[in-house]
Amino acid sequence: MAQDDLYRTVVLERAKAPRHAGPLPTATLNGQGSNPLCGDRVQLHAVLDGQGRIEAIRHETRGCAICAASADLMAGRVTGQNRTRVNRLHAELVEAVETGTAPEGLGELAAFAPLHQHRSRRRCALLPWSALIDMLNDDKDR
Amino acid sequence: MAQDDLYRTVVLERAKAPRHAGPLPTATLNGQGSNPLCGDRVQLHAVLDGQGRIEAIRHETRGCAICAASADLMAGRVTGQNRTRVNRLHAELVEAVETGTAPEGLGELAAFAPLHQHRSRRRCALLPWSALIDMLNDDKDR
Amino acid sequence: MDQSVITSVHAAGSLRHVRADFPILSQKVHGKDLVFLDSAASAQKPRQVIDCMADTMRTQYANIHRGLYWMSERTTEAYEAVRDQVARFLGAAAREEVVFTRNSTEAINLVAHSYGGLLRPGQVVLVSEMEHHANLVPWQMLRDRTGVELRITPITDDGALDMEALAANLADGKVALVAITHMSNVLGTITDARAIIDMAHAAGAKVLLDGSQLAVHRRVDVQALGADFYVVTGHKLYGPTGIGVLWARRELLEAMPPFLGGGDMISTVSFERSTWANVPHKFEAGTPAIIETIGLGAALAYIESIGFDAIGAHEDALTAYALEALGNVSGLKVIGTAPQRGGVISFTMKDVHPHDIATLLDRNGIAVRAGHHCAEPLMRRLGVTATARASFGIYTTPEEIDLLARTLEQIRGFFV
Amino acid sequence: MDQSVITSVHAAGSLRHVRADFPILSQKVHGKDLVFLDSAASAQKPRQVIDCMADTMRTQYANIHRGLYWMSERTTEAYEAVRDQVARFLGAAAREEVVFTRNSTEAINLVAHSYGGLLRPGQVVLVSEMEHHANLVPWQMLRDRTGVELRITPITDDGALDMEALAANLADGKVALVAITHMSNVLGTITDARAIIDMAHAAGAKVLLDGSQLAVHRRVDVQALGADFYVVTGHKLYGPTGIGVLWARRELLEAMPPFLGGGDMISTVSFERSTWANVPHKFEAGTPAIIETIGLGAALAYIESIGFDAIGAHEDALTAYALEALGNVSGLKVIGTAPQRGGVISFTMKDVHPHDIATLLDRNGIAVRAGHHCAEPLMRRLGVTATARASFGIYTTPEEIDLLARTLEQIRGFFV
Ligand SMILES: Cc1ncc(COP(=O)(O)O)c(C=O)c1O
Ligand SMILES: Cc1ncc(COP(=O)(O)O)c(C=O)c1O
Repeated sequence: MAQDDLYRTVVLERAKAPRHAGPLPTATLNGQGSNPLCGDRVQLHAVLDGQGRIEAIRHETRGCAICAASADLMAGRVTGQNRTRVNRLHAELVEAVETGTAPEGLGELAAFAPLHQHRSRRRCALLPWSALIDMLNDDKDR
Repeated sequence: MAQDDLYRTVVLERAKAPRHAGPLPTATLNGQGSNPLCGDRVQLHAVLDGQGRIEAIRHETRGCAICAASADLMAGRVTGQNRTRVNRLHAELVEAVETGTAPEGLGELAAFAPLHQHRSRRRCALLPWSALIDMLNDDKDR
Repeated sequence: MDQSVITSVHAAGSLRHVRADFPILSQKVHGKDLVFLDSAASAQKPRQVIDCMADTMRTQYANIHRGLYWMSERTTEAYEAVRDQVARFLGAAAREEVVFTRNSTEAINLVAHSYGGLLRPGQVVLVSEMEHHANLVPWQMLRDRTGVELRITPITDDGALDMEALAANLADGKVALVAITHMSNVLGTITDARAIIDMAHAAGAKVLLDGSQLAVHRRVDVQALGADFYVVTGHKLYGPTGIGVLWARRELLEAMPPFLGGGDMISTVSFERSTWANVPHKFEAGTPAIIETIGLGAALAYIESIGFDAIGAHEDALTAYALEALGNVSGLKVIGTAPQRGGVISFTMKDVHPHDIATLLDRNGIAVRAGHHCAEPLMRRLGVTATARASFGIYTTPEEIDLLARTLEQIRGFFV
Repeated sequence: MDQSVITSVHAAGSLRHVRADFPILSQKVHGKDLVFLDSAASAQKPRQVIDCMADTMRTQYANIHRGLYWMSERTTEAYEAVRDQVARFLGAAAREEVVFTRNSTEAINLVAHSYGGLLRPGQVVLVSEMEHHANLVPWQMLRDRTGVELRITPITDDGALDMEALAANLADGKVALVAITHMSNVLGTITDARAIIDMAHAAGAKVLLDGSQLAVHRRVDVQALGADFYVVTGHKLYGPTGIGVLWARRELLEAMPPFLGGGDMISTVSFERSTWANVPHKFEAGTPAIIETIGLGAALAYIESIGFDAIGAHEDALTAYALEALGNVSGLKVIGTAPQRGGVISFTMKDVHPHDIATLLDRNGIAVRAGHHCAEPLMRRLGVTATARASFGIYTTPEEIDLLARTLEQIRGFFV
């Protein structure tokens, strides 16, 4: 079995050695998401700047490689972005996992496009994102 | 449709104009049988002689032609016979309806042999007989 | 045979092509061509359904919902796609309102158990005099278990629901649920579901329609009707056995406790306490009838490919033709003459027991049902112990009806 | 691969011929040959079953039990003949002890409802820590409805039933029913049913065995075991979905009130009161899964044609081989090491989530299950959230196991 195109280097690396994992003592926003079916759980901690952009974000993820890598890639990718941009990235990721083709500009997140062949695993990649969107929405509603 | 070999003349005649139907005021034995599924009901009235032979028997039957004809042919056939003989005739009738071939000596009762192709109707022909056997057994048990 | 019947029947879905889809119709019985006039008991299956089930088992089968692998995902998709199809077929507001059951009987029992369990003593379940046992016995069992009252709305002499009596039965405001057939399997009567629902809702009652018969013959639109519960059964819809449907409004399903416990209907399980999955899964415990559900999808697609316009026209023409043909048979009496009716005709014949009719027809290849048709109380109301019943499907031809009428005339001849 | 394994496996029912009977095994998945190692979730179907169901629908179908015509009588005979077949398959004393249900889950719910309803608060239902949700949730629902107590017998660390704890749980004489799996769908453990039954009977308790897994792998003899209730599910027995079996001692069935109400389960019906049909029909309401029951008959005939001697030998050899092969994969831990076991092997792998294992295997054509296997409390007992599970059928080959082990080793390589 050769290098798998779903479990690419980037996915495996981030799952094994995440760059944005751990607590964030300065966090003003905290959120979480879980998938009771497989026991995956993502906790998010973030600070927003004055313009509503994500200044810093960290995740604590217990789950499969897809979920852990997705959380870590997400954290890297959304730093410095606002809600609108997060929603757009999320929509593009959804498109990628549903069609198998990544919209241009998705960058490393395109690694998850092969999930289009694994319907039941899409949720693993999307879980961190829905946790993030919930967290940002909760903040706005306050 | 030609004369049907199940609904032969003898069956139709006896169903339409039974020879042994009606009450029997002198009856010392009374019995009945019914099939709740189709609403068939046979009432029997009989007198036995000193040797346990059926001296007289009449039936009151509400039901299909097969059941009515069977009751009437039975009444004619068992008059003068004892329990042993009744049981034998019953066994032969069962054999006829199950195999489609009537044992020799079944006489007019052989008319029911084609029921072998109509499993769900066999009970119609056998109902008067089981009522009779029950009645004779009840008498013996007393 | 009347030429206009031939025309309208043949126009309706090109009967010859339809018949070619049903392999069983070329079978012989007692040496005669099979004439199958018992579709109301269970319909025959087109090759589209047979092939779909066989192909599923040959090429794309695994247990569903929990498998992370390709075969399981594809099978799950095929299974869940039928939920969408059923939702469209019944005009449901959402796929989540579609619960798969074994048959209509289980669907009604599910409601009697889960919704019925929410009722209080003193509340009333109202059924009619013409219900199939499936829509009577579960309510009797509920009554005997919980002390709700079971009330019966009579029918008129022609076999229609007595709408005045219905109004009277609803008047005290105690009726919580009206459970009534949308089409009688004995009389052929199509009830006025819209009127029943409007009256029931005005009296604060919910309505369950037993669509086991109707859904085969007419397009159902549960939202347009305003129904609360609707049940259908796959095997009468030219589909497999072992699969039926309960449709219910989402909020009702959500308020109802589960029926059967087991895998797939749970959210989390611990020894102390379990929580339930969302609807509809809360009501689908254990491995469902996967292949049959997929087969039901093929049956619905087949029905849609013919279309209810053609199906309705065909059956109306056939039914009118049959009523006339049977009306001419000496000594024959049609039971059930309500104006709104479908292709199910019960009859008795003077001096001939229904069982003898059925057997003599069978000996000529013609399959009709005889008995109480799982509606004993209705038989009592009609003053008979049994009737003979001929019922039509999309494959029934006017020639078959001619043969039925002719053979009945001959049978009658034997007995007089 | 070890030559002796090849020999014993091939001797067992000529594997090549067996595989040729299962059309799906020649399918490709993600461009690879399908390697189906999820038979414990649901088995694939041999052409004998597929053809039987298709032929039934093509040539010999009608609703059963009430029809007086040839097609109905023949279909009734075919359906009821399967009851005899199941009775022989399970070693039942009489055909009347065989009740057809949708699946194991419904069979257990039937018992929980009808037999459970006879229990009194204070009486105890005893299950084990390794039950499938199907044999746990119905008893929880019974507990919550009626106030009977639900007691749990633990398992030992190797995954066997803790027989001392069982004895302790039975000691107060309050246990009315022991409901325990005959073979775990997670651990592969085969429980000592004879010992359990003897202990339970001595304590005055009845015993229900969940034979969903076991009956696929070993000959069952309910009379020799002395069981009171036994359940199996058709789709794991190489049969159709939508059909399962409850076997119970006749006197128990006779004492139990009915479960679902409707047609066919009644003797007489009036609005005031209905009476029930004799067993087993009392428990079979409505149109049953006719085609599926007949298909189950074909599946049992197929199994018998191979024979449980061959099936058992094949699976024992495969299981031993697989335990060894998997044991050699680095970081892999087999969960469940009870001495008596069948061909179901759960495992975890250091640093690799079971879901990633399942997906990566799937991408290589290999279907295994990953998750809680409908046994959440057992997962908690084992201290895991999920496991991966490979399970074997009569068509599984040692080559497939080699491929599994090799691919797992590669997967492991990705993650370290
Ligand atoms: C009106 C009606 N309701 C309910 C049923 C029960 O259907 P099933 O036996 O498929 O549950 C029938 C079928 O006999 C029916 O005709
Ligand atoms: C041990 C055990 N019990 C019960 C069941 C439930 O079987 P079904 O889903 O067919 O009702 C299963 C199957 O998953 C099982 O493995």
